[in-house]
Parts: sequence; C-alpha cells; structure tokens
Amino acid sequence: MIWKKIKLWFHMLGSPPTFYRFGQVLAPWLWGAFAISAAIGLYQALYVVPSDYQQGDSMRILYIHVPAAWQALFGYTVMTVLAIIALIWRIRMTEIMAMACAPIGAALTLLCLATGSIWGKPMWGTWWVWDARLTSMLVLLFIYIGIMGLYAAYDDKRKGARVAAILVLAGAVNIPIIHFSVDWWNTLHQPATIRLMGESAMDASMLPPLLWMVLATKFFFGAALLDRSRNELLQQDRSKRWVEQQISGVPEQA
Amino acid sequence: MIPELTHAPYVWSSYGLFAVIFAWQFLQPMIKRSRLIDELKQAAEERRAAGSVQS
Amino acid sequence: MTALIEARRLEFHRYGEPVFKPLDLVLEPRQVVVLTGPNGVGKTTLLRLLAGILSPVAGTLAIHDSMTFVGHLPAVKGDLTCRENLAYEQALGEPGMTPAEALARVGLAGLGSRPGRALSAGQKRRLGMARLLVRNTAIWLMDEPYASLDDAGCARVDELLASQLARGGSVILATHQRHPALDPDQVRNVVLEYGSEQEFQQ
Amino acid sequence: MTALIEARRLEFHRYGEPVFKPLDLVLEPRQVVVLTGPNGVGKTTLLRLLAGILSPVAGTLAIHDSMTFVGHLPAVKGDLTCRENLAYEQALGEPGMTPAEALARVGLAGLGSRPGRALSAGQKRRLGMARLLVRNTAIWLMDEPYASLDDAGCARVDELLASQLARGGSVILATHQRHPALDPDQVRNVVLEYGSEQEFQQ
Amino acid sequence: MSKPVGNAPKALFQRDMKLAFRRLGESLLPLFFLFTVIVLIPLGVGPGPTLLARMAPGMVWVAALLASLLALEHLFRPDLDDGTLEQWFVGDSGVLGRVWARLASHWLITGLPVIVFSPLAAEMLHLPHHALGTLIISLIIGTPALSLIGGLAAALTLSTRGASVLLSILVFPLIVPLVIFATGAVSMQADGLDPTAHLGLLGAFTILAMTLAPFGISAALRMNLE
Amino acid sequence: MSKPVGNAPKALFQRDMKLAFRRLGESLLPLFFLFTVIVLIPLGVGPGPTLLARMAPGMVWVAALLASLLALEHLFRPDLDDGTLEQWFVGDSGVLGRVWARLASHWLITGLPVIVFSPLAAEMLHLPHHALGTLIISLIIGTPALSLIGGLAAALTLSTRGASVLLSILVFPLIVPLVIFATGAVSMQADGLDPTAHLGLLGAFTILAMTLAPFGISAALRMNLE
Ligand code: HEM
Ligand SMILES: Nc1ncnc2c1ncn2[C@@H]1O[C@H](COP(=O)(O)OP(=O)(O)OP(=O)(O)O)[C@@H](O)[C@H]1O
Ligand SMILES: Nc1ncnc2c1ncn2[C@@H]1O[C@H](COP(=O)(O)OP(=O)(O)OP(=O)(O)O)[C@@H](O)[C@H]1O
Ligand SMILES: [Mg+2]
Ligand SMILES: [Mg+2]
Repeated sequence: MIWKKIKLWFHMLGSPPTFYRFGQVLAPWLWGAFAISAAIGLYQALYVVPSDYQQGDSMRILYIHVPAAWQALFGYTVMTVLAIIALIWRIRMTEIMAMACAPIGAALTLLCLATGSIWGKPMWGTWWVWDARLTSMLVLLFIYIGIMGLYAAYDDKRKGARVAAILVLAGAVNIPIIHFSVDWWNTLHQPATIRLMGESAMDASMLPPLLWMVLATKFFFGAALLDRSRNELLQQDRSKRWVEQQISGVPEQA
Repeated sequence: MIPELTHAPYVWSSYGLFAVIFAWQFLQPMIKRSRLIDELKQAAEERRAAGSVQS
Repeated sequence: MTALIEARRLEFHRYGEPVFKPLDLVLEPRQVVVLTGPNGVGKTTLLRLLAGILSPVAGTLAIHDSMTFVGHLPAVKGDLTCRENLAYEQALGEPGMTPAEALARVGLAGLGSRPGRALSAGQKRRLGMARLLVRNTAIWLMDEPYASLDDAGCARVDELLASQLARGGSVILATHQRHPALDPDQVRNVVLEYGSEQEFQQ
Repeated sequence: MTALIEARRLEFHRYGEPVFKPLDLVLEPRQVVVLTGPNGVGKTTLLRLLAGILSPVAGTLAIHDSMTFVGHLPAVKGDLTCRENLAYEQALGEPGMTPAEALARVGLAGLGSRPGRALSAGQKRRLGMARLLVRNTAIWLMDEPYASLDDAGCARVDELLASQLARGGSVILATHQRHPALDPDQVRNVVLEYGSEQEFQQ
Repeated sequence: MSKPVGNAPKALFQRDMKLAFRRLGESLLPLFFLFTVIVLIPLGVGPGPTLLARMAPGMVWVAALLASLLALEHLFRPDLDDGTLEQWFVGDSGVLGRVWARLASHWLITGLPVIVFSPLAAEMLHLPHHALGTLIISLIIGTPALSLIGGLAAALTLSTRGASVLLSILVFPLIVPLVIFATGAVSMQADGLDPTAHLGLLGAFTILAMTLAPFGISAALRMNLE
Repeated sequence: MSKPVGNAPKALFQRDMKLAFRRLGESLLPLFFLFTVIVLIPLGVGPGPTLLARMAPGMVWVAALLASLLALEHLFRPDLDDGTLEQWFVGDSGVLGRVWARLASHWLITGLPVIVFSPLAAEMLHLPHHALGTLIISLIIGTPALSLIGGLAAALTLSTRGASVLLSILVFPLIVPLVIFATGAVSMQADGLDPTAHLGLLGAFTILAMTLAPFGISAALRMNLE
C-alpha cells in the first residue's frame, strides 16, 4: 500500500534528530542552488532580455513579480498538504513544517503585492485598485498572517499547530480564487498569458529568465522551510536529550 | 556597468525589494538559530555545573 | 457483572508535564469512588477526562454507559429560570424526574421560576445537583458536591448518592473536607498524587 | 475600645420580603464573627451589606474602618497572572505584603506567572485570600473561606485569621461545615434566620 | 449507550432562542447597526440616486457582515465561562448537531433580520427594483456562510488571549471573497447582466463552508477546552 | 478611613490597559473594522473616487461606531461575572472615579485608534484634503460621546429586568443623531460649507453626555448588583 510507505517515510523523517541532521545537510545545498539560479535569472532579466516596445523596461519587474506570486501560491499548497497530514496522522514534524511555511509564504506574498503595485503605477497609473486579483492576493497575505497569529497565540505549540492547521485548510479556498480571479472578473490585471509549456502569448525570448527565477524561488522556499522548521524544533525540544547532544557534539554552522 | 533603463526607479525598487526580502528570509532564521544554540549551550553548561544532566 | 468505566495507566499532561501519577481506575455498578488529594493535584482534570471532555495523553479509557457531569461550575444559564435550566437538561437524553420533583428533592421547592443568577451559592450547587435527577444516567461524575452546602444540603447529597446506588447506578466524586456517609463497602477511596514536583510542595 | 462595625436592626428585602430577621451586629477589634445559617438565609447578602455593595432597606449601619471583601467569586481576572492580579489589588489602597510574599503565604509559591483562569478551584480560592494580604485593612469580610480547600488550605486560613487578630484587625466570615480553630473568646457566632417563610422549609 | 442524543441539538436551539429574547437589548444590536449604516450612508453621500444605487449591494452586505461579526464573540465564549460548553462533550452526545444548532440560532439573530429588512434598505438606497430579487437571493445564499465562517473563527480563537483581534484577522480574509461574489452578482443584475455565474460561485462557497466548517468548529472547540 | 482611595481609578485604568494589551492588543480591533469597511465598500461600490470621497466620512464614522459597539459588551459584563465589579462598591471607594477610568480605557481602545488612522482612511477613500481636519475634529469631539452613551446602555443591559432592557433600547438610538451631526459636518466642509454649527451641536451633545452619563452608569451598575 502506497500510503503505508509514505506514512512510514514520514515517520522516519519524523524523528526530530533525523530531521534536524537531514536539514543541516540539505539546507546549504538548497541555498547554493538558489544563489546560482537566481544569479543567472537576474542577469538575463536585467541584461539579456530586450526591453518591451510599449512597456519599456518596466516589464522587467515581471521577473520578480511573477515568480514571487507563483511561489506564494505554491507555498500555500505545500502548507495545505502538510496540514492535512498533520491533522490525520498527527506527525509532529509535519505540524512544525506546516507552521514554518506561513512566514515564508507571507514574505513572498508581500513581495508580489509590493512589486505588483510598483508595476501598477506606470502601467495603470495607480498604486492600487480594488480589483479581484489584487484583493484576493491581499486576502492571502491576511490568511498567512492569521495563521501565524493563531499559532503564536497558544502556549502549547502542538495544540496551536493543530488549531492553526484547521485554518490552513479553510484558507485554501482562496488559492483557486486568486488564480482564476482574472477570468471570473474583468480586472485591470492581465489574464494568464504565460504558458511554461506549449504556446505562450509571451515572446519566447522573455521566457528563460522567468524559468530561472521560478526555479530559484523554489529552491529558496525549500531552504528557508528547512531552516525555520529546525529552529522551531530546537525551540520546542530545548530540554530534550538529543538537542543536548546536537549542540554539545556536532558543531553548528552560523 | 549598470544598464540604463526607462522606469528605472520602479524596476530598481522592485529588484531591491526582492533582495531585501530574500536576504531577510535567509538571515532571520540563521540569526535566531545561532542565538538559540548559544542559549542552549549555556543552559547545558549550567546543568553540568549543577552536576545533574537531565534528559 | 461488568465494569462501567475502565481506565488503565491514564495520563494527562499540561505544559509538557504529567498532571497526576498514571492512574488505574475501575468503576463497578453500585459503587461510589471518592477522589481525594491536595488542591491542584488533578481531580477535576481526571473527572473531565472520564467525562470525555479531555482526551487522555497516554493510557486507555473505556466508558460503557451514559453519564452526567456536574463540575465546579453548575453549568446553568443565569438568564434562565431554574425550571427552564432543568427542562433543557432533561431534553438532552433519557429523561428522569420532572424538574419540579428534582427541585423539591434538592430543597429548592418554590424557587423554580427564579433566574439562575438570582440564587445563593448553595442554591446554585443544589440546582447543579438537580441536573443529575432530571436525567437518567448510569454514571454520575460530581466535582466537590458538598462545597458551600449547609448540613441539610450535605445530607441530601448523601441521600441522592444512596438512591443512585439503589437503582444500580454508580458515582465518581471528588471531595475535600466531607466524605459521603455510606455503607463503607460500597465506597472506594482513590488518592491522587502530583505527577511532577510542585514548587509549592517544598 | 470602639467598635469597627455597628449594625442595628439591619434589614434587606428581596421580592418585597425581608431576607433575614432584623439583625444587630457589633464587631470589636481582635474579634472574629462567624455567620452561619442554612443556604439562602442571607449570609452573603449580609456580608455585601456590610461591605457597602448593598444598601440596607431598614436599620442603621456604621462602618468605622477600612475593609476588604472576598466573596464567593475570588474577584480575579482570568487573563491576568496571579502576580498581576495582586499587584492591582495592592494599588487600590494602603499596601500590605508584596504579591510574592502573599502568594507564598497562601501556598501558591511558583504559580505567580500563571494566568488566573489556569488555576484549579482551590488555587483560585487561595488567590482570593491572598488579596487580603496584599492590602492592609482593619476589617476582613470573607464568604466561605474554607470552601473547596484541602486540609492544608483550611489550616492556612486559620493561620491568616490568627495573624489578622494579632495585628489588631477583625474578621467577619460566613461558613458552613468547617469553623475557625481559634481561641473561643475571640470568636463570636451569629446564626441568621429566614426573614420570611420559605416554601422549601416545609 | 442508553442515551438518545437526537434531540440534544433541538433542545440547545430552543434554549438559545429563549436566551436571545431574554437579552433582547443585545440581540437587537446587529439590527440597530444595520439601520445606522443605511441611514448614515445616504446622509453622507447625498441623495444622488445613481450613486446610492451603485452602493446599495455593498452597503447591505457590509451591514450583514458586520452584524454577524458583532455577535461572534458571544457565540461560544459565555458557554465556555459558565461551564455549559464542556457539557457538549460529555459522554458520546453528538457535538456536531449542537454546533449546527448554535450556528442556526446565530444566523437567525444576525442573518435573517438583515434579509428581512433588505428590501427596505434597497428602497432607501434606490436600488433598481429588478435587482432586489438578486440581492435577497445573494443574502439568503450568502449569510449562512457568514455564520459558518465566523463560527469557525470564533472557535479557533476561543481560549486565546487576543481573541477579538485575532477573530477579525481570521474572519476578514475568509469573508471578503464571499462579499465579492455577492455584491458582484447584484451589481451585474443592476447593470442588466446575468448574475447566475456569480450566484453559482456564491452557492459553491456556502456549500463548501457547510461541508467543512462544522467539523472544523467542533474540532477547534474540543482543542480549546483542554 | 485609613484607605487612600485616590489611586483606585488609576489602578483600575492601568489594569484595564494591561488587560487590553494582554489580549494581544484589543486596541487593534477598531483598526480592523476601519480596514474591513474601507476594503469592502469599494468592492461593493466599485472604485469610483468621487463616490468614495462622498462616503468617506460616513465610512470612518461607521467604523468608529462599530468598534465602540463591539467593545461595549465587554465593558462591564466580564467584571460582573468574575466578581470584580462588586468590588468597586466595597467600602467608600469612589465609584464615579472608576466609571470614568473604565470609560477612558474604552475610549482609548476603540476611539483613539480610529482617530489616529482616520487620515490614512481618508486618503484611501479619496476624501478631499481640506475636509480631513473637520473629520478628525468631529471624531475627537464625538467618539467620547460614543463611549459615554454606549457605556450607559451597557450598564442598563447588564440586568435582565425588562425595564432596563427597554431603557437600553431607548438609549442606543441617541447615538444616531450624534453620528449624523458628525458626518454632516464633514460633508459640509467637503462641499465648501461652514461646518461649525454642526460641530457645535456635536460638542453640546458630548458635554451633555459627560455630565449625565457617569451618574446614570454608576446608578445602573449598583442596581444590577442587588
Ligand atoms: C498589487 C498589484 C498586483 C498583484 C497583487 C498581482 C498579483 C499577481 C498574481 C497573484 C499573479 C499569479 C497569478 C497566477 O498565476 O495564478 C500574477 C501574475 C502576473 N501579473 Fe500580477 N499582480 C499585480 C500587479 C500586476 C501588474 C501592474 C502587472 C503588469 C502590468 C502584472 C502582470 C502580471 C503578469 C504578466 C502575470 C503572469 C500572468 C500569467 O501568465 O499567469 N501584475 N500577478
Ligand atoms: N485550564 C487550565 N490550564 C492550565 N492549567 C490548568 C488548567 N486547569 C487546571 N490547571 C492546572 O492543572 C492542575 C490540576 O488542576 P485541577 O483543577 O484538576 O486540580 P484539582 O485537583 O481539581 O484541584 P482542586 O481541589 O483545587 O479543585 C493544577 O495545577 C492547575 O493549576
Ligand atoms: N442577585 C440576586 N437576586 C435575587 N435574589 C437573590 C440574589 N442573590 C441571592 N438571592 C436570594 O437571596 C437569598 C439570600 O441569598 P444569599 O446568597 O445571601 O444566601 P447565603 O446565606 O449566602 O446562602 P449560601 O449559604 O448558599 O451562600 C436567597 O434566597 C437567594 O435566593
Ligand atoms: Mg477541582
Ligand atoms: Mg453565600
């Protein structure tokens, strides 16, 4: 049974010390991968791609805006999956990881909102309009914040994580709304133009840097997620023996 | 050789924000962990000093 | 005859610490279990575990029959009259006495149309007890039934306990100063102990 | 020496009926007055009259010194920690002990930073008592100080009473089962009686 | 297992209603608020019918939302304090049923009045008559979701300290999409477009809430009683 | 009489503040309403600046009103339930002082934040800049009256006696003219008219409330303790 395998794997990773060391090894690599892909992506975005004939160079914002937006949405999806596992199997690591997703996702959402409205000024002549896409994205930010707040409001962290997990599921409704908002309502915001595979309405020369940046944000998310989860783990297990051995035995970078 | 861009302030502020936010997301956990580990190390020291290593 | 409640190595944790020492508890029919122990040892916590309000952190718990729980708070609405409160309680499950009868049994005859908040401390406790009577459940869980009752009230509690035993029911109650005046071999005393060192013990 | 409280033919009415029989009460320094009587006879009502929360319907009442009232409800905020609750109480008037000392005296050492709502029933009562200690008032009004306290707790209450007498203060308390263990000629018992026929008396 | 639990929710519902009437003053607050908003806005805007008409759906919906928000803090808190909430979980008595009962009474007190008075409001705000039907339908479909989602938020924050703030932080984002659908539908109708698509989305949203929220609520309540 | 009661109100005020912020900054609550309103209205109305501008004063005041109303239920009820309210009357400790302290904290938590953020709100709603001053003044003069009248109503609703419930239902509507004056003043200013008359009425209203409400409140509170 496939589920059995998955659950088993989770439990294996679920042992705090294992996870801690796992993260300790993996995180630096992810950060490295992020640095490289981001470097390539940014270079191409700023120097290689020709400036747009009508938007001018302002369209270069796309290479920040869109990856941030997509990762913000994808990050929430990841968090949702983790939350479901946490609620069903009560695996502690998934509780912790789900909660660690929130701040990262919030940051990405913030970046999307900020770059978006910066882009909006030259394109639409205003920083902000209350159209569906923009609003629903703002809502996503609030959901992320709500999750963080709820988790923080409980002294007993496991309890807090499970309560917040319920909220995660509830908030998942918003993700499709964000994505399809441009189709459901006539918004200022442009409709989906980019097809990563197949015929894209976008000029081919503009695609590579976008792909690099999207890749970079993925690596970034993984790395940050590992880091934060490990911190939370340390925080919670501060009085456990394995932590004692960790910090006294293996010297910690940073 | 910074490229000459139209809408330069918009573009640069966006890329700047990207840099800031990502750096923040990288540094904050890092700093927090090092602080945490120092704390725990000290606590462990004290416990050893007290002679009772609790599990 | 089969047990009504079986608890094995029951535990509940707060702030990561066990509240009371792991507990084995078996409640047979026609039996009163009296929980004692210092303030804050976990009597209320245990009763809420047995009632199903809390779920055990460790150990097994099996409940084999219906129960009513009367906690420190009488769980009555101050805005409703005594009668209304009992009528609500009665509608929850298999009905027992009528509210009027129950009120008389606990010595609140004539106060049926008083709003709950207009009762004295002891009268509130009595109203809480009356909740046991309007329902027909095999297990009673009572948290300090004697608290702030006068002697007559305490005697009534003992009556109620006796009648519950007589009709084949059982009771688990927590108490401090006064203990039920019942035939000793129907009563079992259980003393709880702190699960972890408490600073105020030194 | 002069009386701290003088009440003559004191009455309070509810639903047009006198709650308890007209009452004469004089509280002298270094004296404990113990109010007893069946549930609902009016002990709490009387204490609240003396405290000034209620105003008498008939009779005269003279209060000659400062007082603290600990009722059935401990009058602490569940969201504030024990220490914060006591700090507030202390700021109300002439300060007595520090919150930390008071907590130790009532056996709550180490729970100072617990939020009030996370206390057990007995611990709440103890916190209520601690309110008496952080203030420096000549008269203590206590409503059922022994309720839901364990034996150690009850002993502490007696200690507190003794210390209050020792420093020249006085106490009026209402109680049911347990009476203060004090030198008898410092204690005066007052038994209240229903002011009107109660249906549940028949 | 001798206890028939079937009628527990009914009993709870009836008791809640009784209590609501005992506390008439507090029960009327939402309605009172609705009126204030509807009286107030035209005053601010001045009697430009077209302007008002465009605002009407938004206004009514904001009133509905805030009315239901007003009552949220009291959805479970009093029961937590007087010990009646923990009674829900005693034995194997169905908690879900009681959650439904409680939500129903909340809706009756906050949602229904808004629906009943919405024609009046629409009239005062000069909403085109052909749009009134859509407004009412959107309210009928939408307000239950307000109660469901609000209830979830209330349950999640029940025993936390920051209850009220947290509550609004949680409710706000979950509710906004709902209001977008609803007001969107009405304005479209007003502009002579076909609102069924929006109403469909609204319905989907509500059904989703109905299927998920109650479980979330009862889970959250139990977690908060620990 | 050895007890210096002078500092009791101060202590109460400080404790209330601590409670407010212990509850994760209940002070944020009104901001969320302000925000909710400011976000939702344009959604319903569509982002037409002129339209928004006309509604701005009403919106801000609705937010203030709602914040104030929502906090009302917590003004005395919790203290009644946990027995801290009756402590106000023990001995000859000044009750009026504490009533004032409680009202002050209520205003600080509900009124002040709205005032502080009203410029932001005005900006988002495109209120003409020359009207902003009047808006703020109207808030400064008016919000205390909200707390006072609301407090009276809250004190009256405490008891379940039909009479006082009725009274509270009578008291609430007093708030409506208040809000009308206030928004009226702002819109006049926005339209280039002279708002002083309205502001004057507003001030008179507030002063009246200040002189009467506290006595009414302490009387009502005592009544509820019997
Ligand atoms: C605050 C304002 C903005 C916000 C919150 C925002 C949000 C988003 C989001 C969430 C996405 C991802 C949608 C998805 O794939 O599901 C997105 C994509 C995109 N945004 Fe924005 N955006 C904003 C402003 C802008 C502006 C001003 C422009 C350009 C004029 C723009 C151009 C794009 C483009 C081209 C995409 C990719 C569309 C696709 O192919 O999926 N956005 N935006
Ligand atoms: N809601 C709560 N949150 C956190 N801790 C709690 C909570 N309720 C009780 N406690 C703590 O758990 C322990 C057990 O509490 P419990 O009420 O079960 O004691 P108890 O035996 O009933 O005491 P008492 O005899 O005073 O009623 C106490 O130390 C108390 O401080
Ligand atoms: N708030 C109230 N409103 C109306 N009647 C009340 C109120 N409080 C108490 N009573 C009634 O007044 C009488 C006296 O109440 P009181 O609380 O003084 O009795 P008590 O002697 O303290 O009883 P107990 O020993 O149970 O505490 C009782 O009959 C009670 O029903
Ligand atoms: Mg207890
Ligand atoms: Mg009493």
